[in-house]
Amino acid sequence: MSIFKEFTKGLWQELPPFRLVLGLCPVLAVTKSATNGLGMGLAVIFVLTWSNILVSALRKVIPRKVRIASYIVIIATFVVIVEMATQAFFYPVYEALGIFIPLIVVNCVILGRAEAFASKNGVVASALDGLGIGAGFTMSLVVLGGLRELIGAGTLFDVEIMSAAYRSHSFSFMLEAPGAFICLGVLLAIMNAVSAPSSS
Amino acid sequence: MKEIIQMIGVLSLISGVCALALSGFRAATAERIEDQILQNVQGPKVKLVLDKADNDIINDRKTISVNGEDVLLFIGKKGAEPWAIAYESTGGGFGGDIKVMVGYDIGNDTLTGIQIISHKETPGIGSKIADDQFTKFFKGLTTSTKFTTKPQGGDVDAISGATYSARGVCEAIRNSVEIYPQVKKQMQSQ
Amino acid sequence: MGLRSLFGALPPRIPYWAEAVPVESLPLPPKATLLWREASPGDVGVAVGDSVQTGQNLAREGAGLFMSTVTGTVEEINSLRGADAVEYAVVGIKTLEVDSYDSSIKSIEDLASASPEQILAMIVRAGFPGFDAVVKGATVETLIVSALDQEPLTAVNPQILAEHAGDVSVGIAMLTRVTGAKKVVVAIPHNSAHTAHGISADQAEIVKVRAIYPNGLPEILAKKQGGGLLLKTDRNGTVGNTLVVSIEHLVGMVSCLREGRPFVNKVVTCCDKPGGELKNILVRIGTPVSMALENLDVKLPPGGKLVINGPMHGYACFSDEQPMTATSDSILVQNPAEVHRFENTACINCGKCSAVCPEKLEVNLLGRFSEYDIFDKCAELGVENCIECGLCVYVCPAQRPLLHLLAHAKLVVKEETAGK
Amino acid sequence: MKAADLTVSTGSHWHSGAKITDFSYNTLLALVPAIAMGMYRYGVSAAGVIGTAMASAMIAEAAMQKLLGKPVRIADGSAAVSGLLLALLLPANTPAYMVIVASVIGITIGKLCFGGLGANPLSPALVGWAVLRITKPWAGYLDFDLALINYDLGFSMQYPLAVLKASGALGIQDFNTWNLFLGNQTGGIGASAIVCVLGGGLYMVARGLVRWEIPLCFLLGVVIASSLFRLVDSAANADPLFHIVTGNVMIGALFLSTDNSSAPINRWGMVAFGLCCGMMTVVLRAWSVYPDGVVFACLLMSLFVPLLDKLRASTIVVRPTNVQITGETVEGGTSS
Repeated sequence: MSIFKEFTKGLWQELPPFRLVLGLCPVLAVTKSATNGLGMGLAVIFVLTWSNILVSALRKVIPRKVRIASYIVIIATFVVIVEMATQAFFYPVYEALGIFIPLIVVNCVILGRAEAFASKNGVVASALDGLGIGAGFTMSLVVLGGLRELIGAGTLFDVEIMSAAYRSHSFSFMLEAPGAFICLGVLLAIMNAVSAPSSS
Repeated sequence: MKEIIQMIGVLSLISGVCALALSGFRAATAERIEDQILQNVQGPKVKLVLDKADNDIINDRKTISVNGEDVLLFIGKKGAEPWAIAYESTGGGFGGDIKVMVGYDIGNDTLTGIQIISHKETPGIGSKIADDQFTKFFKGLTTSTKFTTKPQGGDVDAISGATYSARGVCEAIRNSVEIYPQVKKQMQSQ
Repeated sequence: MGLRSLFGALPPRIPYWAEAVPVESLPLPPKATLLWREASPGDVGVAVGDSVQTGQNLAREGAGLFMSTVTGTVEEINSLRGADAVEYAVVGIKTLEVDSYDSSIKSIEDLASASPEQILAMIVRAGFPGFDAVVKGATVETLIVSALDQEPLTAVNPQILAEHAGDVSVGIAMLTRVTGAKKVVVAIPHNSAHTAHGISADQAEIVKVRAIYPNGLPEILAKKQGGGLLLKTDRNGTVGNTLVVSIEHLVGMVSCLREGRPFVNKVVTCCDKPGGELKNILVRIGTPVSMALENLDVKLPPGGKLVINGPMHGYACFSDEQPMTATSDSILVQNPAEVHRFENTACINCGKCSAVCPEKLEVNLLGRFSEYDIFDKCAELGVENCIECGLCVYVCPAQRPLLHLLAHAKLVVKEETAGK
Repeated sequence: MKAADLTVSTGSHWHSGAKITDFSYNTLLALVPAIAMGMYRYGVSAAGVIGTAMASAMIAEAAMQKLLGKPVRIADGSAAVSGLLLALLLPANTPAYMVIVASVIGITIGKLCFGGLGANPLSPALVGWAVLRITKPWAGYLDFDLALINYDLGFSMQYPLAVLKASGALGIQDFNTWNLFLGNQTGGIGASAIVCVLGGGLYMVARGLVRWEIPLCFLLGVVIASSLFRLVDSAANADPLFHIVTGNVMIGALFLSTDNSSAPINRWGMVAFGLCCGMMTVVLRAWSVYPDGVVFACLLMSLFVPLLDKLRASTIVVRPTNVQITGETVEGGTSS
């Protein structure tokens, strides 16, 4: 039960972009479409889970003073693996995510989990934490990306949803950077409004 | 002292293991990545340039050496016979280098078309060089055409507001045409 | 009310009263109420039922000076928290018809030859306020004698200037000697028909000051004419080096010291409706407002406002039993229709308040910071420099209670710095 | 003391009579000539755009204030002004859905999300316009040459700034500056009626509702920057007068940049703000993708307002630290 909770907390209580308000750079930059969001999310799940596992396994070995450097090395390794793998096997996703895959290294969510959770907990709990937070992150990215894609381009996962008339005159503002900020802000406001009674 | 040695040791060990893992992974994927880049970046453009070819152009590529520089040559075939070739060349634009893929019909020495591979021109103005409206003009021109813009005494229509960018494209084509005889000779000799 | 020149392009001009207004004497009140600022009933040295004389010090031994202005029997000793958030000790005295004067106030026949210490002691003993810092030994660089009223709808000083112009030069000579001021300035309204006579150029400089609010406020006079800060005593010691004395007090000093009488009668201007005539009355300090109003046949309209000391930075009373003090200059009665209502609207950031602020404060920000209890920011923006002139409130299109907000922030900041 | 039935409050007990509505209602009044000119030129469709923009802005404001649980204050007229200013920047045949999206986003995101009137860091009308401008599939409707292609008003129907962008100073020789000043040019419904906008703006300045520093310095900034550009390359850049009488410069100087909450309130801040807006406008006209840069210049400079507002006479009075009182030294403290 308690172990399972490590997974589920990432889906609502500690939903990264909305609750922890962490890792906003990729959230805003890559969510031009639901596919991009999903791709980024999966990459983050992979990196987050594995770095959590490794950091947790090595937590007694790594000296405190060089822990951040060690975490970065570990995270960077997985990020480069992800980058090469997407380049080799999912080239369109690689093109769409571009610079943001290397930037996963400095994604606060991953370093934050390594520092705040994995370095203090066991391997299984850390793996579940990584999976859960990663899943929550992916979910948020897909929702945000989907919303922006639907309004901004009239499609969802590249499937044409809206009529052709809408698509040719879509509200592409949502695909621009300001649209991302506004969309994120509105979602944040809605989430705060929904969960306000429970927190007070 | 012991602490420092431990710190150095652990960090070096982690870095070493990571580096090893990465180099292994790189070796395993290098070939596929190169292939993917060809397929996805140059591939579509080459296919547009050599639109009448019926072979797999990306696979039928070879690297030849012209004036000491490597040129990646794409060969389009009609049936079994080589029909046209295409290779990339570079010209200076407004914001940086413009890379252009130029295709040649080796039968009658005309251009089968050009495509802009990459450029850094101003969006909305200079970027018009990548529009079909501009690139389709070059289709069917002979290699003896004067590839400079009209204000400079050539045959190419400049784009209003993007004269400099159009000049860059012309420069790339001139560079390409310059080495065309050598490329053709080498290709046929092989 | 103020004029809006050039369709409002220029800042509002709120002119001072220029003409002299004859003074009518009021009889003694049946009961006088005396207020003692920053004191508690424990500081009062008399008990209910005691008889007191005019000019008698009512403070207990060592507690300072709290002078009775009437002769009679003490009826009530109480305390009160004023609108300025300061504790007052209140003493109510049932008055007798005839004054008997306290013997400790002695006349000084020859003002020119008496020692400065002797004169200063007698000025303070006779009940003239504002000399605390001088008594404590602060240096006075500049002495400003102001013939301007502090507020519009007040006609005290023009009247005094018209009536007692001759005494001014004597008073200035005396005060210059007492304070040791290096620079003496006499501020006269630019449109005044009268001026001070017999003042030589080396004795004092006569300056014509534009008779528009807030040029008559001591803080503004000190800044513009004295080039320094107003002299006053606060918790941290003495601040500034410019002493501002109104011409009414100056003339009062001369006559009180000559006759050996305490300062008990004050000229007060009354105004009961906008555009109406001003009436000057001479009242005994301690007279309730109600008596002054009765005498002038003015009724207090229910829901209206009773403002002491002028429409701009004066204070509104909650009772018509508010007594007159040594610094009460005017009484203003407003109908409910004239009363300005504040509204709880957000600041629209138009910047009018900052433009009009004589202290160049960022009132728009201060108002907002104070509204949301961010007092450290208020201190940073210099809220202590606010002189509470009320001009920001006057121009605010959102009808925000800016003076209230700033005064509140000032109080909190002052308490916080004192607590450190 | 017994309490009488009296009103008690802090000072001042007088008020100048200024109201929040002064600014908005007078702005509406000042823009009447520009509206009239737009309607005369472009007919019912102009009226449609103006009506749609104002109505949707006001409805959006009321709905949002209701939603946020704030008192509904559409009567203060600020939403109507925002809607009107937005409409005056648009071509006469802008589709209604674009107008509605722009004014609703301008009011809700640009204004009420920040706390409503007075708290918005950017002018709502400009936020709405910018949203339209960067929405690529819609941008064609904002290209005056394309949008107004079916109108023939008896003067050159080419957008002067587009001509300048395409062919430099040579191309604009056909435009007569005086004609442009009279409003004989294509452009936004009201923004192109230069003389009407100027008249309205002067009325606002005369009433003291718009302070003269910003408009004057805005125009000065335009003159300075365009003169510099012309010094460097007189073939590619227009003369200062041309810049002042084309596009949105006049409405920008007098109405867009002077929005109360998104402009500085101190004199030197306003001067710097106006100069920067004007110069940025010319820079954007010369170097950006868009023919006109007024709106983006104003938006950009609005972000610097808190900084610009620091340009002011100091209020800080340092009180004497040590004051001698009867021989002993007392800490006077400094006041800041």
